[in-house]
Amino acid sequence: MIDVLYFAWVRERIGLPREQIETKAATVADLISELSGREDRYALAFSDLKAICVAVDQTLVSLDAPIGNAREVAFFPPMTGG
Amino acid sequence: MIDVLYFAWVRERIGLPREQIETKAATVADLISELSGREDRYALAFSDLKAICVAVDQTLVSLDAPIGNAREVAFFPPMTGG
Amino acid sequence: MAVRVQEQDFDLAAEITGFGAGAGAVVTFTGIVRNNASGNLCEMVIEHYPAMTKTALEGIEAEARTRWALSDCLIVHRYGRLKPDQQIMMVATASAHRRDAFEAAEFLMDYLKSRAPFWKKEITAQGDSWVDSKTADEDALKRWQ
Amino acid sequence: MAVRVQEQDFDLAAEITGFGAGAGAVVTFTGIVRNNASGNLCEMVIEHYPAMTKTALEGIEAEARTRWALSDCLIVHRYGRLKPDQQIMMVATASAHRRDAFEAAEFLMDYLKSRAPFWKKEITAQGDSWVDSKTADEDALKRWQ
Repeated sequence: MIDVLYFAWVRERIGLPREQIETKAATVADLISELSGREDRYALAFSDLKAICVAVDQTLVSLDAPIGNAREVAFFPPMTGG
Repeated sequence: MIDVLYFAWVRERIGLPREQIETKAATVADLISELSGREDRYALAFSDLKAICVAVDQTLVSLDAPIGNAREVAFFPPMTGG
Repeated sequence: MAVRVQEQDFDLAAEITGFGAGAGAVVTFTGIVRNNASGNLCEMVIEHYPAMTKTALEGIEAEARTRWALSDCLIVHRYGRLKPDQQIMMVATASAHRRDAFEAAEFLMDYLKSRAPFWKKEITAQGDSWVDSKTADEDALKRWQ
Repeated sequence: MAVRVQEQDFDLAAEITGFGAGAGAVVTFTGIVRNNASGNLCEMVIEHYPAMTKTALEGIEAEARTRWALSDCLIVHRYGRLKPDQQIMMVATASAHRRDAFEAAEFLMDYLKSRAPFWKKEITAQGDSWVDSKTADEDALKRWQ
Protein backbone atom coordinates (compact mmCIF):
# COMPACT_ATOMS: atom_id res chain seq x y z
CA MET A 1 0.00 0.00 0.00
CA ILE A 2 1.30 3.44 -0.86
CA ASP A 3 -0.11 6.89 -0.21
CA VAL A 4 -0.77 8.80 -3.42
CA LEU A 5 -1.14 12.59 -3.03
CA TYR A 6 -2.49 15.16 -5.48
CA PHE A 7 -2.02 18.92 -5.41
CA ALA A 8 -3.40 22.00 -7.17
CA TRP A 9 -5.32 21.27 -10.37
CA VAL A 10 -4.26 17.61 -10.33
CA ARG A 11 -6.09 17.34 -7.01
CA GLU A 12 -9.10 19.20 -8.40
CA ARG A 13 -9.36 17.04 -11.52
CA ILE A 14 -9.02 13.78 -9.64
CA GLY A 15 -11.34 15.10 -6.97
CA LEU A 16 -9.46 14.07 -3.85
CA PRO A 17 -6.26 15.12 -2.07
CA ARG A 18 -4.91 11.66 -1.24
CA GLU A 19 -5.72 7.98 -1.33
CA GLN A 20 -4.14 4.67 -0.46
CA ILE A 21 -3.43 2.37 -3.37
CA GLU A 22 -2.42 -1.27 -3.66
CA THR A 23 -0.16 -1.40 -6.71
CA LYS A 24 2.59 -3.43 -8.27
CA ALA A 25 3.71 -0.52 -10.47
CA ALA A 26 7.51 -0.54 -10.75
CA THR A 27 7.90 3.05 -11.89
CA VAL A 28 6.05 6.31 -11.60
CA ALA A 29 5.09 6.02 -15.28
CA ASP A 30 3.57 2.58 -14.60
CA LEU A 31 1.56 4.03 -11.73
CA ILE A 32 0.27 6.82 -13.96
CA SER A 33 -0.82 4.27 -16.61
CA GLU A 34 -2.56 2.20 -13.96
CA LEU A 35 -4.40 5.22 -12.52
CA SER A 36 -5.32 6.58 -15.96
CA GLY A 37 -6.93 3.23 -16.79
CA ARG A 38 -9.22 3.45 -13.78
CA GLU A 39 -11.52 6.35 -14.56
CA ASP A 40 -11.79 9.33 -16.88
CA ARG A 41 -10.98 11.83 -14.11
CA TYR A 42 -7.53 10.23 -13.71
CA ALA A 43 -7.01 10.01 -17.48
CA LEU A 44 -7.90 13.72 -17.70
CA ALA A 45 -5.55 14.70 -14.88
CA PHE A 46 -2.69 12.80 -16.51
CA SER A 47 -3.52 13.64 -20.13
CA ASP A 48 -0.54 15.98 -20.56
CA LEU A 49 2.47 14.41 -18.91
CA LYS A 50 4.64 17.43 -19.68
CA ALA A 51 2.50 19.32 -17.16
CA ILE A 52 2.95 16.73 -14.40
CA CYS A 53 5.64 16.74 -11.73
CA VAL A 54 6.15 13.97 -9.24
CA ALA A 55 7.80 13.49 -5.87
CA VAL A 56 8.56 10.07 -4.40
CA ASP A 57 8.85 10.19 -0.62
CA GLN A 58 9.01 14.02 -0.83
CA THR A 59 11.85 14.11 -3.32
CA LEU A 60 11.35 15.42 -6.86
CA VAL A 61 12.01 12.70 -9.44
CA SER A 62 11.42 12.15 -13.13
CA LEU A 63 8.44 10.18 -14.45
CA ASP A 64 10.57 7.12 -15.20
CA ALA A 65 11.82 6.90 -11.61
CA PRO A 66 11.33 3.59 -9.78
CA ILE A 67 8.82 3.46 -6.95
CA GLY A 68 10.63 0.73 -5.02
CA ASN A 69 9.54 0.64 -1.40
CA ALA A 70 8.32 4.24 -1.39
CA ARG A 71 5.56 5.07 1.08
CA GLU A 72 4.34 8.25 -0.64
CA VAL A 73 4.04 9.37 -4.26
CA ALA A 74 2.78 12.90 -5.00
CA PHE A 75 1.55 14.31 -8.33
CA PHE A 76 1.25 18.01 -9.03
CA PRO A 77 1.66 20.67 -11.72
CA PRO A 78 4.90 22.66 -12.08
CA MET A 79 5.48 24.60 -8.87
CA THR A 80 4.77 28.33 -8.67
CA GLY A 81 6.24 29.47 -5.37
CA GLY A 82 8.05 32.66 -4.47
CA MET B 1 38.92 82.88 -9.54
CA ILE B 2 37.86 79.29 -9.08
CA ASP B 3 37.24 77.25 -5.96
CA VAL B 4 39.53 74.25 -5.71
CA LEU B 5 38.42 71.52 -3.32
CA TYR B 6 40.35 68.57 -1.91
CA PHE B 7 38.99 65.43 -0.28
CA ALA B 8 40.27 62.43 1.69
CA TRP B 9 44.04 61.93 1.51
CA VAL B 10 44.42 64.60 -1.19
CA ARG B 11 43.03 67.06 1.36
CA GLU B 12 45.31 65.69 4.07
CA ARG B 13 48.45 65.90 1.92
CA ILE B 14 47.74 69.40 0.72
CA GLY B 15 46.67 70.39 4.19
CA LEU B 16 43.48 72.28 3.44
CA PRO B 17 39.97 71.42 2.26
CA ARG B 18 39.51 74.27 -0.24
CA GLU B 19 41.07 77.41 -1.57
CA GLN B 20 40.40 80.09 -4.15
CA ILE B 21 42.83 80.22 -7.02
CA GLU B 22 43.49 82.70 -9.78
CA THR B 23 44.53 80.59 -12.76
CA LYS B 24 44.69 80.63 -16.53
CA ALA B 25 44.88 76.83 -16.73
CA ALA B 26 42.90 75.62 -19.72
CA THR B 27 42.54 72.02 -18.60
CA VAL B 28 42.50 70.08 -15.37
CA ALA B 29 45.94 68.70 -16.24
CA ASP B 30 47.27 72.27 -16.61
CA LEU B 31 45.84 73.17 -13.21
CA ILE B 32 47.51 70.12 -11.64
CA SER B 33 50.87 71.13 -13.17
CA GLU B 34 50.45 74.65 -11.89
CA LEU B 35 49.59 73.50 -8.36
CA SER B 36 52.36 70.89 -8.30
CA GLY B 37 54.87 73.63 -9.15
CA ARG B 38 53.88 75.66 -6.13
CA GLU B 39 54.98 73.58 -3.19
CA ASP B 40 56.08 70.05 -2.34
CA ARG B 41 52.80 69.23 -0.57
CA TYR B 42 50.94 69.74 -3.86
CA ALA B 43 53.57 67.82 -5.83
CA LEU B 44 53.23 64.99 -3.33
CA ALA B 45 49.43 64.96 -3.49
CA PHE B 46 49.54 64.83 -7.28
CA SER B 47 52.57 62.54 -7.63
CA ASP B 48 50.50 59.57 -8.86
CA LEU B 49 47.91 60.82 -11.32
CA LYS B 50 46.40 57.37 -11.70
CA ALA B 51 45.21 57.75 -8.11
CA ILE B 52 43.55 61.14 -8.72
CA CYS B 53 39.94 61.73 -9.70
CA VAL B 54 38.52 65.10 -10.57
CA ALA B 55 35.12 66.76 -10.76
CA VAL B 56 34.51 70.05 -12.55
CA ASP B 57 31.41 71.81 -11.24
CA GLN B 58 30.42 68.58 -9.44
CA THR B 59 30.65 66.39 -12.53
CA LEU B 60 33.28 63.65 -12.84
CA VAL B 61 35.62 64.32 -15.77
CA SER B 62 38.94 63.03 -17.05
CA LEU B 63 42.21 64.80 -16.30
CA ASP B 64 42.41 66.27 -19.80
CA ALA B 65 39.00 67.94 -19.49
CA PRO B 66 38.80 71.70 -20.12
CA ILE B 67 38.14 73.97 -17.17
CA GLY B 68 36.35 76.62 -19.21
CA ASN B 69 34.25 78.89 -17.02
CA ALA B 70 33.96 76.36 -14.23
CA ARG B 71 33.46 77.72 -10.74
CA GLU B 72 34.61 74.67 -8.82
CA VAL B 73 37.23 71.98 -9.41
CA ALA B 74 37.55 69.13 -6.90
CA PHE B 75 40.39 66.63 -6.54
CA PHE B 76 40.10 63.35 -4.65
CA PRO B 77 41.16 59.70 -4.63
CA PRO B 78 39.00 56.98 -6.19
CA MET B 79 35.68 56.91 -4.38
CA THR B 80 34.89 54.21 -1.82
CA GLY B 81 31.20 54.59 -1.05
CA GLY B 82 28.55 51.99 -0.42
CA MET C 1 20.04 30.06 9.34
CA ALA C 2 16.33 29.34 9.26
CA VAL C 3 13.49 28.22 7.04
CA ARG C 4 9.88 28.82 8.03
CA VAL C 5 6.59 27.94 6.36
CA GLN C 6 3.62 29.65 7.93
CA GLU C 7 0.11 30.94 7.38
CA GLN C 8 0.54 34.19 9.32
CA ASP C 9 2.23 37.34 8.06
CA PHE C 10 5.86 38.18 8.86
CA ASP C 11 7.58 41.41 9.82
CA LEU C 12 10.62 42.05 7.65
CA ALA C 13 12.08 44.47 10.18
CA ALA C 14 11.82 41.98 13.02
CA GLU C 15 13.20 39.19 10.83
CA ILE C 16 16.39 41.04 10.03
CA THR C 17 17.03 42.63 13.41
CA GLY C 18 20.40 41.25 14.40
CA PHE C 19 20.47 39.25 11.18
CA GLY C 20 23.97 38.43 9.96
CA ALA C 21 25.76 40.26 12.80
CA GLY C 22 29.30 41.05 11.71
CA ALA C 23 28.48 40.76 8.00
CA GLY C 24 29.07 43.74 5.74
CA ALA C 25 26.21 43.13 3.32
CA VAL C 26 22.59 42.15 3.85
CA VAL C 27 20.20 41.59 0.94
CA THR C 28 16.48 40.99 1.33
CA PHE C 29 13.82 40.07 -1.19
CA THR C 30 10.13 40.39 -0.41
CA GLY C 31 7.45 38.94 -2.68
CA ILE C 32 4.10 40.72 -2.58
CA VAL C 33 0.72 39.74 -4.06
CA ARG C 34 0.23 41.82 -7.19
CA ASN C 35 -3.10 42.40 -8.78
CA ASN C 36 -3.60 40.58 -12.09
CA ALA C 37 -3.68 42.18 -15.53
CA SER C 38 -7.47 42.65 -15.32
CA GLY C 39 -7.20 44.27 -11.90
CA ASN C 40 -9.92 42.06 -10.47
CA LEU C 41 -7.97 39.81 -8.12
CA CYS C 42 -9.88 39.12 -4.90
CA GLU C 43 -7.51 36.64 -3.32
CA MET C 44 -4.44 34.58 -3.99
CA VAL C 45 -4.61 31.11 -2.50
CA ILE C 46 -1.29 29.37 -1.88
CA GLU C 47 -1.38 25.61 -1.53
CA HIS C 48 1.65 23.62 -0.47
CA TYR C 49 2.79 20.09 0.31
CA PRO C 50 3.42 20.20 4.05
CA ALA C 51 5.42 16.99 4.34
CA MET C 52 7.83 18.18 1.66
CA THR C 53 7.96 21.98 1.83
CA LYS C 54 10.34 22.56 4.71
CA THR C 55 12.72 19.86 3.52
CA ALA C 56 12.73 21.32 0.00
CA LEU C 57 13.45 24.82 1.31
CA GLU C 58 16.19 23.54 3.60
CA GLY C 59 17.76 21.75 0.65
CA ILE C 60 17.74 24.94 -1.41
CA GLU C 61 19.23 26.90 1.48
CA ALA C 62 21.93 24.27 2.06
CA GLU C 63 22.87 24.43 -1.62
CA ALA C 64 23.16 28.23 -1.44
CA ARG C 65 25.47 27.89 1.55
CA THR C 66 27.79 25.55 -0.31
CA ARG C 67 28.04 28.02 -3.20
CA TRP C 68 28.49 31.32 -1.35
CA ALA C 69 30.12 32.40 1.90
CA LEU C 70 27.02 33.36 3.85
CA SER C 71 27.08 34.37 7.47
CA ASP C 72 23.30 34.09 7.63
CA CYS C 73 20.37 33.04 5.50
CA LEU C 74 16.60 33.10 6.00
CA ILE C 75 13.59 31.89 4.02
CA VAL C 76 10.01 32.60 5.12
CA HIS C 77 7.12 31.47 2.89
CA ARG C 78 3.43 31.79 3.61
CA TYR C 79 0.52 29.62 2.49
CA GLY C 80 -3.23 30.12 2.65
CA ARG C 81 -5.40 32.99 1.46
CA LEU C 82 -3.73 36.32 0.70
CA LYS C 83 -5.07 39.66 -0.53
CA PRO C 84 -3.38 41.96 -3.06
CA ASP C 85 -0.49 43.92 -1.49
CA GLN C 86 0.03 41.32 1.24
CA GLN C 87 3.44 39.73 1.63
CA ILE C 88 3.89 36.20 0.24
CA MET C 89 7.44 35.40 1.20
CA MET C 90 10.91 36.74 1.88
CA VAL C 91 14.51 35.68 1.74
CA ALA C 92 17.45 37.38 3.40
CA THR C 93 21.16 36.72 2.97
CA ALA C 94 24.16 38.12 4.83
CA SER C 95 27.76 38.00 3.69
CA ALA C 96 31.03 39.87 3.96
CA HIS C 97 30.68 40.82 0.29
CA ARG C 98 27.77 42.32 -1.57
CA ARG C 99 28.09 40.10 -4.63
CA ASP C 100 27.77 36.93 -2.55
CA ALA C 101 24.72 38.29 -0.73
CA PHE C 102 23.04 39.34 -4.00
CA GLU C 103 23.79 36.16 -5.91
CA ALA C 104 22.71 33.90 -3.08
CA ALA C 105 19.40 35.78 -2.74
CA GLU C 106 18.74 35.49 -6.48
CA PHE C 107 19.63 31.81 -6.41
CA LEU C 108 17.22 31.18 -3.53
CA MET C 109 14.44 33.01 -5.36
CA ASP C 110 15.03 31.21 -8.65
CA TYR C 111 14.85 27.83 -6.94
CA LEU C 112 11.89 28.78 -4.75
CA LYS C 113 9.94 29.77 -7.85
CA SER C 114 10.00 26.35 -9.47
CA ARG C 115 11.51 23.78 -7.08
CA ALA C 116 9.60 24.34 -3.86
CA PRO C 117 6.14 22.71 -3.65
CA PHE C 118 3.88 25.75 -3.68
CA TRP C 119 1.02 26.44 -6.09
CA LYS C 120 -0.81 29.72 -6.53
CA LYS C 121 -4.45 30.12 -7.47
CA GLU C 122 -6.05 33.43 -8.34
CA ILE C 123 -9.59 34.01 -7.11
CA THR C 124 -11.61 36.65 -8.98
CA ALA C 125 -15.30 37.51 -9.19
CA GLN C 126 -15.15 36.03 -12.71
CA GLY C 127 -13.71 32.70 -11.57
CA ASP C 128 -10.61 30.96 -10.29
CA SER C 129 -7.46 29.96 -12.11
CA TRP C 130 -4.21 28.31 -11.21
CA VAL C 131 -1.17 30.45 -11.98
CA ASP C 132 0.82 28.89 -14.81
CA SER C 133 4.50 28.23 -14.34
CA LYS C 134 6.61 30.49 -16.54
CA THR C 135 9.20 29.38 -19.06
CA ALA C 136 11.26 32.33 -17.84
CA ASP C 137 11.32 30.87 -14.33
CA GLU C 138 12.56 27.53 -15.62
CA ASP C 139 15.14 29.33 -17.78
CA ALA C 140 16.33 31.31 -14.75
CA LEU C 141 17.59 28.07 -13.20
CA LYS C 142 20.01 27.50 -16.07
CA ARG C 143 22.12 30.37 -14.78
CA TRP C 144 23.08 28.23 -11.76
CA GLN C 145 23.76 24.93 -13.49
CA MET D 1 11.78 57.76 -5.52
CA ALA D 2 14.20 59.38 -3.12
CA VAL D 3 17.88 59.94 -2.40
CA ARG D 4 19.05 61.00 1.04
CA VAL D 5 22.50 61.78 2.45
CA GLN D 6 22.54 62.07 6.20
CA GLU D 7 24.64 61.72 9.32
CA GLN D 8 22.02 59.99 11.45
CA ASP D 9 21.09 56.33 11.31
CA PHE D 10 18.13 55.03 9.29
CA ASP D 11 15.47 52.42 10.04
CA LEU D 12 15.18 49.91 7.20
CA ALA D 13 11.72 48.86 8.33
CA ALA D 14 10.41 52.42 8.35
CA GLU D 15 12.06 53.16 5.00
CA ILE D 16 10.29 50.33 3.21
CA THR D 17 6.89 50.61 4.89
CA GLY D 18 4.55 51.28 1.99
CA PHE D 19 7.54 51.20 -0.35
CA GLY D 20 6.65 50.24 -3.92
CA ALA D 21 2.94 49.73 -3.23
CA GLY D 22 1.48 47.53 -5.95
CA ALA D 23 4.87 46.07 -6.92
CA GLY D 24 5.40 42.34 -6.70
CA ALA D 25 9.07 42.39 -5.80
CA VAL D 26 11.06 44.49 -3.34
CA VAL D 27 14.83 44.11 -2.94
CA THR D 28 16.87 45.84 -0.27
CA PHE D 29 20.59 46.04 0.30
CA THR D 30 22.06 47.24 3.58
CA GLY D 31 25.77 47.98 3.98
CA ILE D 32 27.13 47.56 7.49
CA VAL D 33 30.51 48.55 8.97
CA ARG D 34 32.59 45.39 9.19
CA ASN D 35 35.58 45.04 11.43
CA ASN D 36 38.90 44.94 9.57
CA ALA D 37 41.13 41.89 9.12
CA SER D 38 43.03 42.71 12.33
CA GLY D 39 39.80 43.08 14.31
CA ASN D 40 40.92 46.39 15.79
CA LEU D 41 38.64 48.86 14.04
CA CYS D 42 37.50 51.63 16.39
CA GLU D 43 35.63 53.78 13.90
CA MET D 44 34.93 54.21 10.24
CA VAL D 45 34.85 57.85 9.15
CA ILE D 46 32.94 58.60 5.97
CA GLU D 47 33.80 61.85 4.22
CA HIS D 48 31.76 63.12 1.29
CA TYR D 49 31.50 66.05 -1.11
CA PRO D 50 28.25 67.71 -0.06
CA ALA D 51 27.75 69.88 -3.15
CA MET D 52 28.08 66.85 -5.41
CA THR D 53 26.82 63.83 -3.45
CA LYS D 54 23.08 64.17 -3.84
CA THR D 55 23.35 65.05 -7.53
CA ALA D 56 25.61 62.06 -8.14
CA LEU D 57 23.22 59.71 -6.36
CA GLU D 58 20.24 61.14 -8.22
CA GLY D 59 22.10 60.61 -11.49
CA ILE D 60 22.77 56.97 -10.64
CA GLU D 61 19.14 56.48 -9.62
CA ALA D 62 17.88 58.12 -12.83
CA GLU D 63 20.09 55.82 -14.88
CA ALA D 64 18.70 52.77 -13.06
CA ARG D 65 15.18 53.95 -13.82
CA THR D 66 15.90 54.19 -17.54
CA ARG D 67 17.25 50.63 -17.58
CA TRP D 68 14.64 48.81 -15.47
CA ALA D 69 10.92 49.17 -14.89
CA LEU D 70 10.97 50.31 -11.28
CA SER D 71 7.88 51.36 -9.38
CA ASP D 72 10.04 52.74 -6.58
CA CYS D 73 13.68 53.31 -5.73
CA LEU D 74 15.48 54.59 -2.63
CA ILE D 75 19.08 55.39 -1.74
CA VAL D 76 20.12 56.42 1.78
CA HIS D 77 23.82 56.99 2.51
CA ARG D 78 25.35 58.15 5.78
CA TYR D 79 28.50 60.16 6.43
CA GLY D 80 30.43 60.91 9.61
CA ARG D 81 31.78 58.58 12.29
CA LEU D 82 30.45 55.03 12.46
CA LYS D 83 31.21 52.07 14.72
CA PRO D 84 31.51 48.43 13.66
CA ASP D 85 28.07 46.85 13.07
CA GLN D 86 26.42 50.21 12.38
CA GLN D 87 24.59 50.72 9.12
CA ILE D 88 26.39 52.71 6.41
CA MET D 89 23.84 52.85 3.65
CA MET D 90 20.90 51.15 1.97
CA VAL D 91 19.21 50.90 -1.36
CA ALA D 92 15.74 49.55 -2.08
CA THR D 93 14.10 48.80 -5.41
CA ALA D 94 10.54 47.79 -6.26
CA SER D 95 9.34 46.27 -9.50
CA ALA D 96 6.70 43.96 -10.90
CA HIS D 97 9.44 41.38 -11.57
CA ARG D 98 12.13 40.04 -9.28
CA ARG D 99 14.89 40.16 -11.87
CA ASP D 100 14.39 43.88 -12.47
CA ALA D 101 14.42 44.60 -8.75
CA PHE D 102 17.57 42.53 -8.18
CA GLU D 103 19.49 43.89 -11.16
CA ALA D 104 18.61 47.49 -10.40
CA ALA D 105 19.74 47.10 -6.78
CA GLU D 106 23.05 45.56 -7.89
CA PHE D 107 23.52 48.32 -10.44
CA LEU D 108 22.90 51.00 -7.81
CA MET D 109 25.41 49.37 -5.47
CA ASP D 110 28.07 48.95 -8.13
CA TYR D 111 27.83 52.63 -9.07
CA LEU D 112 27.62 53.83 -5.48
CA LYS D 113 30.85 51.98 -4.68
CA SER D 114 33.00 53.87 -7.14
CA ARG D 115 31.05 56.76 -8.68
CA ALA D 116 29.53 58.52 -5.70
CA PRO D 117 31.84 60.95 -3.85
CA PHE D 118 32.32 59.12 -0.54
CA TRP D 119 35.62 58.14 1.06
CA LYS D 120 36.10 55.80 3.98
CA LYS D 121 38.83 56.01 6.59
CA GLU D 122 39.51 53.34 9.18
CA ILE D 123 40.48 54.53 12.65
CA THR D 124 42.31 52.01 14.82
CA ALA D 125 44.38 52.29 18.01
CA GLN D 126 47.39 51.61 15.75
CA GLY D 127 46.63 54.46 13.36
CA ASP D 128 44.33 55.65 10.61
CA SER D 129 44.18 54.62 6.98
CA TRP D 130 42.05 55.48 4.00
CA VAL D 131 40.26 52.50 2.50
CA ASP D 132 41.70 51.74 -0.93
CA SER D 133 39.39 51.44 -3.88
CA LYS D 134 39.19 47.88 -5.16
CA THR D 135 39.92 46.73 -8.69
CA ALA D 136 36.97 44.38 -8.24
CA ASP D 137 34.67 47.37 -7.70
CA GLU D 138 35.87 49.03 -10.88
CA ASP D 139 35.50 45.72 -12.75
CA ALA D 140 31.95 45.36 -11.45
CA LEU D 141 30.94 48.41 -13.49
CA LYS D 142 31.88 46.69 -16.75
CA ARG D 143 28.88 44.44 -16.33
CA TRP D 144 26.62 47.42 -17.01
CA GLN D 145 28.49 48.99 -19.93
